[in-house]
Amino acid sequence: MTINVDRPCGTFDSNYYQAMEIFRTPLRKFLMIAFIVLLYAIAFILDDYIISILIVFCAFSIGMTGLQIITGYAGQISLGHAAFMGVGMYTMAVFQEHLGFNFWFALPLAGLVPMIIGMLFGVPAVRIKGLYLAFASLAAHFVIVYAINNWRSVTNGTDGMYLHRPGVLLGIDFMIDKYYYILVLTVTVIMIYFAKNLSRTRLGRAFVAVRDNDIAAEVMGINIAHTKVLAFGIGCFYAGIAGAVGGGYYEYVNVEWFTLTDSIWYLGFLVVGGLGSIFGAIAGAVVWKSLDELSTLVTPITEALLGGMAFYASAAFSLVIYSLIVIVVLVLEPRGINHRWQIIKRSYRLHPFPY
Amino acid sequence: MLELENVEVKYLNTILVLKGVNLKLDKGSLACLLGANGAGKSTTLKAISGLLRTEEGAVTDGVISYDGKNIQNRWPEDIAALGILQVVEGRHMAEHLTVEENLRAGGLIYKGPRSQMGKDLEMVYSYFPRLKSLKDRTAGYCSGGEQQMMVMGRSLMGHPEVVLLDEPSLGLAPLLVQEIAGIIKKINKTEKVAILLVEQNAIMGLDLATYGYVMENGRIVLDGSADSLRENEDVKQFYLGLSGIGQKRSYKDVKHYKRRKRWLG
Amino acid sequence: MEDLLKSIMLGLASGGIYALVAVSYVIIYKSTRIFAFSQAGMLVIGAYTFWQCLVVWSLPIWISILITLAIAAAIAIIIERVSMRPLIGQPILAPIVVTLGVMLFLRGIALLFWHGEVEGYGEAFLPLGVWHVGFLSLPKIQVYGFIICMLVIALLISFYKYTRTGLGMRVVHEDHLVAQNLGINVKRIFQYSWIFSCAVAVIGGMLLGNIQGVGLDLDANGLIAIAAVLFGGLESFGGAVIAGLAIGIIQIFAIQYLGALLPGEITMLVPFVFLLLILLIKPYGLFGLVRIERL
Amino acid sequence: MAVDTRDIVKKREQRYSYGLTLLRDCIEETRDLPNEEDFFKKNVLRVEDITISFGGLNALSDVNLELREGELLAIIGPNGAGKTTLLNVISGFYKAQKGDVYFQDTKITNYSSHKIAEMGICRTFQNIALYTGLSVIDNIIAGRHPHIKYNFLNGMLYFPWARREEARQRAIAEDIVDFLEMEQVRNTTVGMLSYGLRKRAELGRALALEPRILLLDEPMAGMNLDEKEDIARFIVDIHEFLRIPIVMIEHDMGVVMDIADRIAVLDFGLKIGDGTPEEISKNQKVVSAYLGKAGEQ
Repeated sequence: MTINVDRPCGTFDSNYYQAMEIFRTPLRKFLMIAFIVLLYAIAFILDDYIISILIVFCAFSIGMTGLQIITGYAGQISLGHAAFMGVGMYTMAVFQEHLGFNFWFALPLAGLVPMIIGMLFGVPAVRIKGLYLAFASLAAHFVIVYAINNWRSVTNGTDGMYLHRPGVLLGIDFMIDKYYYILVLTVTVIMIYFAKNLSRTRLGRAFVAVRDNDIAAEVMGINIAHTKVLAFGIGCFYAGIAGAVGGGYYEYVNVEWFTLTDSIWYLGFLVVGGLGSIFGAIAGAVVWKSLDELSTLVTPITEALLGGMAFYASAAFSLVIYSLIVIVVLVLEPRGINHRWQIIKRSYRLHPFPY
Repeated sequence: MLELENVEVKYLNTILVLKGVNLKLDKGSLACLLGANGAGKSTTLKAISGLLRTEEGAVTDGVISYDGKNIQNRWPEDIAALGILQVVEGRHMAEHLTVEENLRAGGLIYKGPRSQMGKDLEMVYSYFPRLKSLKDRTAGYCSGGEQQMMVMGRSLMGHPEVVLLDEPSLGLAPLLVQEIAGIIKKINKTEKVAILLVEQNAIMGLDLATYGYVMENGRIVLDGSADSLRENEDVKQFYLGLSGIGQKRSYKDVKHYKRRKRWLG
Repeated sequence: MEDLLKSIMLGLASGGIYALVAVSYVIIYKSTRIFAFSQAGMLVIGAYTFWQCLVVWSLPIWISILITLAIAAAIAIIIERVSMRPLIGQPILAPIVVTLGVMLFLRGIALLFWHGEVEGYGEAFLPLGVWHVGFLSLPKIQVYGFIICMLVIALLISFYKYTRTGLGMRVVHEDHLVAQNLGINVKRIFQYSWIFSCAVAVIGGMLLGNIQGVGLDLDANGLIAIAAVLFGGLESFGGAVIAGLAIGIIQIFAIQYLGALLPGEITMLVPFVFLLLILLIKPYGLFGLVRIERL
Repeated sequence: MAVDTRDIVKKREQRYSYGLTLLRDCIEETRDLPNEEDFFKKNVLRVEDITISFGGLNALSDVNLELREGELLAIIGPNGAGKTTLLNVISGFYKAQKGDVYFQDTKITNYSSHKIAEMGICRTFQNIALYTGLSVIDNIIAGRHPHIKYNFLNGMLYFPWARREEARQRAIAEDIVDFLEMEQVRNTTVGMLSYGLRKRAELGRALALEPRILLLDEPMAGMNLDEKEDIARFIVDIHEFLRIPIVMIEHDMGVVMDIADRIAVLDFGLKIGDGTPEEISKNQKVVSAYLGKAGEQ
């Protein structure tokens, strides 16, 4: 008989609402709340350097969740995700610069504009499938970067643009990094909660249906064209928000910030994190940005060690180490960190009997 | 020749599927493995042919031996090279290749002279005359029966000593089931190939086989010669569809209560 | 007319190399269903290794070529053994991302050894100079390059069509399970594919190094070749060749005729937008295998 | 018409299986179940002169078929005769080159397949086509997709009404799970289920769509006797309790003869027979093309 090992033992649902809960036991609910509170609390403990890293983690977690919706849930491979993050940054900047919007009004627009562009580039997904779609979506990246580079009157070309954080609100000055971190964290928590809701409701199931068996989904009453385009739209909405809050931290945006490599690594670290779960998306983002941080940390060390030829060597070393870690992680756990995490949980639940 | 002793299989190291299976297949014999869905029949075959490895499963206990050599947990191609070929359930094939190319691909494993390929093709076509007329069709567009013939013919191309046949009658029309059954019998007789047949169609399975095993919940619960199994009351009731007095029930008035009996194992 | 012919010749020349690189992707895809980004890195490695042998160590040309091919084969075997073999049968995106990692790794290696400086073969490899045919002036390098590309591709196509290993590779492409089931040694097929592919890629790298100069930026050609692969269809050598040539020509045309309309850098933009449009009409490229959809 | 009119009310009282009551209520909300007088009179599905060919090969040529309200029609025929193709044409996956499909007098030939499914023509598949990454219960709720009445924003924000709707849908789905006796595995990912259970889950998903016509493509292939009896019972129950007309492709003649009201026979894309089980079993053409020895039993 099949024992269900995907939930903690001893939990039984006595009504349908319980079956739909995100957290099944009070303990887990408490742990999650405690974790979030901790995230808020550390803003007042840690220094600005760590906070800057945490902000990047948050922003990329949102963006990665967006890609998870497109690729992990709806199964449409997108190789232009960083570009949509860029669109979000630029939307924010353009609306602030040219139209005088403040942060709060520009933020939803920074989601909506990429959403619309994303839906446009999502339309080909109705016909194109698999790897073909992946590389066709590279076109999105090139078109967006080209447009930003060459539409100088609006985007300032390669010179980049300035963003502004929100002004003082309720006595909170967002120019101070830790308060801005709290803002970003709040946005992240909300966005991830929404994504979780999405994944357990109607559209989320339609996404998975399209991913697992698009022909059957069509015959079973799911409009796959709508669903695919919506997946791109929502995913790019997330990317745009991620770009807006991330760019807001630096108060500056440049087209160099979302190169093709970034777009490709978005997909890469999504796989490292694990496809098809929010946890995987966050894990992917955190691993990615930690590695980035690590490689900047390595630079001074190699410079000290190698002296003269240090410039090349350190760049090369960080590349080599970076790529080696990715290779090793994926070779050891091809289904991503999330999969390993599930196995650990499963064997914990079954302890002391392994099956 | 092929022998399974106390074989235990786990998937992902957490899910126990086979709980000690014992099974024996003699040279040139035809044995049949019956059992409900999910009892572990296909897993048994995959454990023998090594295909478990690709599904994150492994033989964790017991011995699978072939001609005295232990073969558990080897790579499938090594096992195929020993002459054990599995015809997987669901007619997996190279969809975009033609029927003849598929057959030829089956012959790649045979290490003998190259001219043998042509003779083997003729041999397969003599068993399955219908394939000859289809040889340039794209395999993916053939009907289920034709595909079944093709995958069976393909396994013959490799000069196997043991063929593990997984559900050859799945989804086939009655007339075709008879045809396939006849061919299985003929191949077993003339090519001296030992066949381990997994079948839901117990009537056909026991008709063909000389020895039968019944599997439930990852264990062999009953075995014996095909004749003795056919006489067994439980087998009659649960697999052959004959109630106590030997009369067939109508599906229309079939039980509206749960009637399944389980062997305790 | 004269301009048109000239740009077509130019396009063909660069297109020939795209075709060659595209073929190196196709080889791996055809047997493993993995899209190997790492081949873009192999271009760079190939170009640099050859430069090292030929120019720095002043070895004879044939020995240099052999050494480069040998190193390519060695790298191929290492990649396959270490990173690809454990991933047989795993979800398809994981190995693809691993090849991405390998691409960056190779780039890092090239940076480490050669510091990313742009070098050239000078006279040492293919002859410089120009042939004059009528009003056309054909750079010898590009003509030789084109011929070498076509030769290599023709060899490969006949290998797949007429040999037993070729048939095995095609079966492996269709379904790993089936292949293993038939006793085809999937691992060995993977290894062969990687060796072939890397060899083709380094040949592409040498030719590119001769034409564009040896540098880290050669992998951009690898990216454009991706557009060619998909345009031609992921499984088709013929398609890759035609598409590679077409992309070369389209690129030249776009630069010449659309340059006024679209200012700025469009060498990457054009192939991919073109690819997107083509795929909308033919979702599986020109000759790609159409997925058999049955219910 | 040689179909015997059954006493449906009596049958319903004799039901022994649980479940489906909620689904029945759902169906009754949108339409009246046919009452006994006009039970077998109305045509629900009409297939007219369907011709379709693949690469020069005629898969179906001029096939006509009618399905009446409350009927259980079995389609039999050798492999490659075009049975599945016919279902594919009805559910809009293939477009016929000639001929039309009518559903309750609406021409649905050129409708897209999701539209057809929304109208209530639901099916199961020969080679199981479940959403492998979802659990059984989620597969069934995913089947209810067209009947869930909130848009994705409500879902994302998880408003109370979306939550209530979600619970209602889950109740219906659980009802179907009960009916199919899959309580044990309801939270198991379908990819890990055995073949028979997956077939059942697929039946459940089709039911969840509140079908007006149920198309079953070899529901009992690859099952042993015990499981066949289960599925046969489910089909009979669905047929009688929900009064859904069913088209069923099946090779097991024992089942077909017992539970079908009418049998249509296809061979090489042509309809070579149509009639009650008794008529078919005596039809010499059918026996030689399809039944062989099995027909003699």
